[in-house]
Amino acid sequence: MKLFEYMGKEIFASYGINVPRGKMVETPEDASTVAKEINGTVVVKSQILAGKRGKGGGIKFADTPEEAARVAGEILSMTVQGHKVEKVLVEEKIKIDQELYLAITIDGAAKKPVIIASSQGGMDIEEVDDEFIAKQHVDVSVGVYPYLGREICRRIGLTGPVSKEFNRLLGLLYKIFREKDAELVEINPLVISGDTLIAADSKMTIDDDALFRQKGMPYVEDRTSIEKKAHDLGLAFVELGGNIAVMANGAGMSMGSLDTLVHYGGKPANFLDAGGGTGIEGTTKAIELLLETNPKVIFINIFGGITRCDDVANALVTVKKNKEIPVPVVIRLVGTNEEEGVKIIQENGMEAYKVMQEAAAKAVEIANAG
Amino acid sequence: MKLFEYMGKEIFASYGINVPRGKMVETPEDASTVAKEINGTVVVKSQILAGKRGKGGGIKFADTPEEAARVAGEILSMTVQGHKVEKVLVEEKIKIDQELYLAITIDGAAKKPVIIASSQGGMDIEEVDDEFIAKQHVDVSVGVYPYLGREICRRIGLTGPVSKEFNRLLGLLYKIFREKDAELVEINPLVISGDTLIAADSKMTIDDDALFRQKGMPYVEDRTSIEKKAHDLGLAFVELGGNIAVMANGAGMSMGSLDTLVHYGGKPANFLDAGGGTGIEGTTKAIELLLETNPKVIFINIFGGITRCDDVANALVTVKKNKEIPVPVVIRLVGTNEEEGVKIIQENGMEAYKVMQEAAAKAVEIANAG
Amino acid sequence: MAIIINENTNVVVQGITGNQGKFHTRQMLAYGTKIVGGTSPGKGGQEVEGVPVFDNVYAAMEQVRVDASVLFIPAPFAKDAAFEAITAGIKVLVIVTEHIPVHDEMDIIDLASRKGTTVVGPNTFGIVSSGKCKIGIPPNQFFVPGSIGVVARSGTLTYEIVGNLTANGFGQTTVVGLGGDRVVGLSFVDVLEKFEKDPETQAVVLVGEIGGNAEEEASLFIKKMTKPVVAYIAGKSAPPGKRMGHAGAIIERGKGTFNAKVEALTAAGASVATLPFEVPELLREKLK
Amino acid sequence: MAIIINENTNVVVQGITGNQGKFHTRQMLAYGTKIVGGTSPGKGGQEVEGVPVFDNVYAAMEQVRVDASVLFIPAPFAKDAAFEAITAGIKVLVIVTEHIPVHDEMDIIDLASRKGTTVVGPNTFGIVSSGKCKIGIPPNQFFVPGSIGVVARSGTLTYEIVGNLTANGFGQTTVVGLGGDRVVGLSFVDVLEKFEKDPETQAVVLVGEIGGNAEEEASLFIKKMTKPVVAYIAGKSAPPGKRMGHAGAIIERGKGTFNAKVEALTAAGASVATLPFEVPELLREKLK
Repeated sequence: MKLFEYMGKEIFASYGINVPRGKMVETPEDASTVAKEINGTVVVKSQILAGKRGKGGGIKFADTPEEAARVAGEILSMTVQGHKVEKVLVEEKIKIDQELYLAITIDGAAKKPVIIASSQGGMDIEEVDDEFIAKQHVDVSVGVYPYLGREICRRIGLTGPVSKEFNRLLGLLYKIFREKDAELVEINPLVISGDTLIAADSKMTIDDDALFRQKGMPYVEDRTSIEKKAHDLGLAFVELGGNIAVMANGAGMSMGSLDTLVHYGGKPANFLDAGGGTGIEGTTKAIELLLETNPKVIFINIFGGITRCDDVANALVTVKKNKEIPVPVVIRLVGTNEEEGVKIIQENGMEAYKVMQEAAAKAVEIANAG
Repeated sequence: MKLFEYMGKEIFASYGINVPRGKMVETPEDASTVAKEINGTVVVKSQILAGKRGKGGGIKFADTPEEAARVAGEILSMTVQGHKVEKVLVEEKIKIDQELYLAITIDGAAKKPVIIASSQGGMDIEEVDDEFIAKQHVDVSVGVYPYLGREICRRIGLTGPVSKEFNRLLGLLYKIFREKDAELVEINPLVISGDTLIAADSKMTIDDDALFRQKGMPYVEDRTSIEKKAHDLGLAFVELGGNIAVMANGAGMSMGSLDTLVHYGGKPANFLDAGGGTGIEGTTKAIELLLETNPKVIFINIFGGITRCDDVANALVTVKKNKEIPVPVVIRLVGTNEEEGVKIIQENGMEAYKVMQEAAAKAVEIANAG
Repeated sequence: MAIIINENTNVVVQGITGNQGKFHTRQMLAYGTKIVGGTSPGKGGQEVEGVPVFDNVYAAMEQVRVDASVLFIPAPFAKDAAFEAITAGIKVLVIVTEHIPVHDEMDIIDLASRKGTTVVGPNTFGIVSSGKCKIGIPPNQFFVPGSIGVVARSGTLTYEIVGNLTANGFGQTTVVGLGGDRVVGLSFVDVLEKFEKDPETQAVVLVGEIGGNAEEEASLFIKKMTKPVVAYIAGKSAPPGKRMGHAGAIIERGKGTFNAKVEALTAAGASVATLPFEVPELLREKLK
Repeated sequence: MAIIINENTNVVVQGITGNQGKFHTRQMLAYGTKIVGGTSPGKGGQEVEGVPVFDNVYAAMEQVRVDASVLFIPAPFAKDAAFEAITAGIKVLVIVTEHIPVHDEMDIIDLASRKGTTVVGPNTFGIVSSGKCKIGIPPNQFFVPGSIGVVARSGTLTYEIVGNLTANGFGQTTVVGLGGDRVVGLSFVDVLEKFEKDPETQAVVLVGEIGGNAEEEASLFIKKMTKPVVAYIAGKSAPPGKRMGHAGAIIERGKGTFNAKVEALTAAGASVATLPFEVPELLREKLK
């Protein structure tokens, strides 16, 4: 789950990391009020869950409260990087001596957190040459101590009082990373302003799987309504715009299903990973969800492991009993409790395929025929 | 540094460990007030830095506020286990279904914390057979997780809701142990009272070497005034009551000096480890301290390593210059900067021994002659 | 021979009294797995499917030799259960549970690496030494002995491919599910190294996915292997996954796409199937 | 041969720009120790006693092979410095600093054991491979080559005993100071094992103290040793130390007293001196 910039900054500030004075507002009037309080030039930043807002016109400066209201009004009516702007952050403009980059994320290959730092922060960090970027893995059972911060400072050429401040900030950022179950905490730019360091931006992603224990963490919705419904059911769902509704179990299997449908000339309406062991009720709701995409055909591709074929079959029968399914269902069913599942399907007047490519070809045929 | 029972219980309570309702008081009147608030039978416990208070008469029950005042008065005039009582803890009397024992301390041999638990807590825990005691080492880089608590419960035969509560409490106690730089946290007895666990006593020792970072930790004085003075100078000092004042550098050397003096028939006045690298000023103060024990002779035994012989010699000369030293000084001086040190001693009209046993024998001779 | 587990592996099921635990204990026993015990706190002394239940792994190991453990424990409690197994001295730990917080996964793998425990998963179907021992959740009937080693990131897709292999006469030595999460105990390279050394394994099938750079790293090792490798990468037509800010870009530097993976694998000498069911045919060609 | 360090050990001094660091760097150089660098944050590029100063251990190891490090760092910062040395890959770490918080000591030793670093100390005088390499703070003149291995808990008392040995013609192979704190990196047994294997060491002198049970544990190993051992235990007439509640009693169970230690050592075949200066005489008898 991504956090808005202002949320990340609130977390930073609560841990003792310097952020610019400012406040999130949702109206031009409030923007003016905040600008008055700040009493100086402010920056008005669109709050969306995407980067490169500056290039999209989503960040503007204002010298007076009136101007702040005006640019806030402009930005609040914009769509930046495909995201409709509903909130802006109004902040003091800070003096920038140098822009650093600092992030902590997870390196899957190393199976560890990795700190990434550069003396050349700012918008073009992705283009910065490797030699100006220090990467330092962290042992979770050791953590981040000052020696590690000193080593990073040495490698990015940071010295003097600012390096001490950097070290303090790094320790706090790692604390946030661990305590908030973050997958990413990123400050770009981390601004050197005199002897202090100020987090001029924040990017944080919280592990969805850890939200159950992140009490007090604001919930940020970044899904379409149907994706949200799927998520609430514990299903991974992405809309794709085609006409073949797809349900499979397992992310790999779901991707394999899409690949096969596309190979035969089909257009998948969605990606839906029903996961493992969802049970009858969950599977029922997954099928109901598929119907909401108004497909021409439903393609169900199950290779049962932790998922049992009889559960899937019973779910399909349940949906059929509760309401008419208006489109054909092509179902492929093998694996755990396959015999029982196929029997249930057949008893209810449907056919169950055994071979994936045959089922996929059939689904494409129906979709493209209609 | 040992903490009084009531201090340990305040820490316990602040971490969410149940303790009996109650309050520390210093007068019979306040004892009566607390007993009124508790509104039931109370226990009045002497607050001293020693165990076995019950056997010494330092713990008494009272059914009314008047009785609480009376027994508090009695206890406040007592000396228990050699400690003058100045504070008492007045607490509700709790229902005791069973007494457990739980402690976390440091096992020097294993170089790790060790959890010690028993289903047979109470006064005679030291006599309990090993089979009723569970010892479990903790990796500091792993910490205490519920699985460890479950394993301890299994080994001491604790089941049901109380075992869940025990597990919760163990996690908190380990947190206290680490966060407070404790050398020992001990709850004996840990009382099962219905489905809850109550810490009916507390024993905590904080690492003296970590007090610099234990902001907010109350300071508890457990030294004689001369020992306190020594401690403030960074010296390890214990009064022993004899007539040969002893100063050596290093704990082992200090013990070896005592052993040698005793071997020759001497009576050491004190144990004083001047430590390593104390420098001129510290050494000067150490010598001044020795004079306060009114010895018949001062025996200084230095084998210089991090301590430099010239520093010790200069310190002795400084003391001599500032005030007359009223007793003979026998000094033995070898090791780092030995030549310079010996020269300084000789220039100031004293003699420096090279061999420890000769110096020790001389000191004993002077002490026993006088 | 087989890798990681074999016919003598004694297995404990953590969480044996839950629904999934019970069901898959029955399935594993039916496959021939030597399940010597299960654990469930407070239920020591009971039996599930004829298997004795212990209060914890420590208690089980007091009674019987245990080589491996499989976790059927809900995600919030999985780290604790894994720590129990690792500190008790389990040498192979299979974690089926999905949705374990990634910080917990890092903690588990850190501790395991220190204690010398091999972690299969989390979010894995498990590991099957075909005909000898199955630890995990895949359906029994598709896993038959043979000479193909299979290593995969995803679950059901692997059943699909293994099913196709078996239908085409290719039995397996060992089938290893690395797990679908970003942080898992084993890498492709870890398993490929073992297959390369295993005398019974003649060829290897690698089932990958878009995202991350595990397949690119595997390619570097495949280049040095003497045994043929056939790969399938799922996700050619999948929507792009979420990106981890600039940090993700800095780490990946262009890796992770379908094309990057296929190119790396092809350059390393592996055959890459376009669709899952093409794997047996490519394998036949490679083994000619 | 020598144990732990030898004439080829390259040493870095952490905290070389402080007073103690400077003084003992000079002393160690005078003894012949190969000091290849020192560290002091922000002072990289300077020189102390002709030794190059680096910003940290990582920077030093980029320039030169480093085998061992010695810490002259104030107690509050010692853990951080030790972690730096250990994670940088130092294999022998000598921690002279006293008054390090005991929880920090446990953390240091835990990390060191995971990374394969030998920790001498904390609160130690160090280690001397006589005539070859001195890492730490003992005075140079008493440590001369010979065939006696010395292992001790306390510092100056050891100089006393080593001085007596040297004066009596007994040079030393290696003199190891375990450190005076309750939690230290090496135990008597760790060092006795090395002396037992070291072909140049003919006999061992063990210098112990009352408290703890390190000497009792050492006795169990001494029983199995082929080489003679002479011991001295300080504290026969010392005041009783502080006791750690019931927990201390439960751990010690009667061990730790002067008598318990002398009995254990004697029963194991060691000669125990009553006073420090008796050690050479007992050694002479043992070696007859």
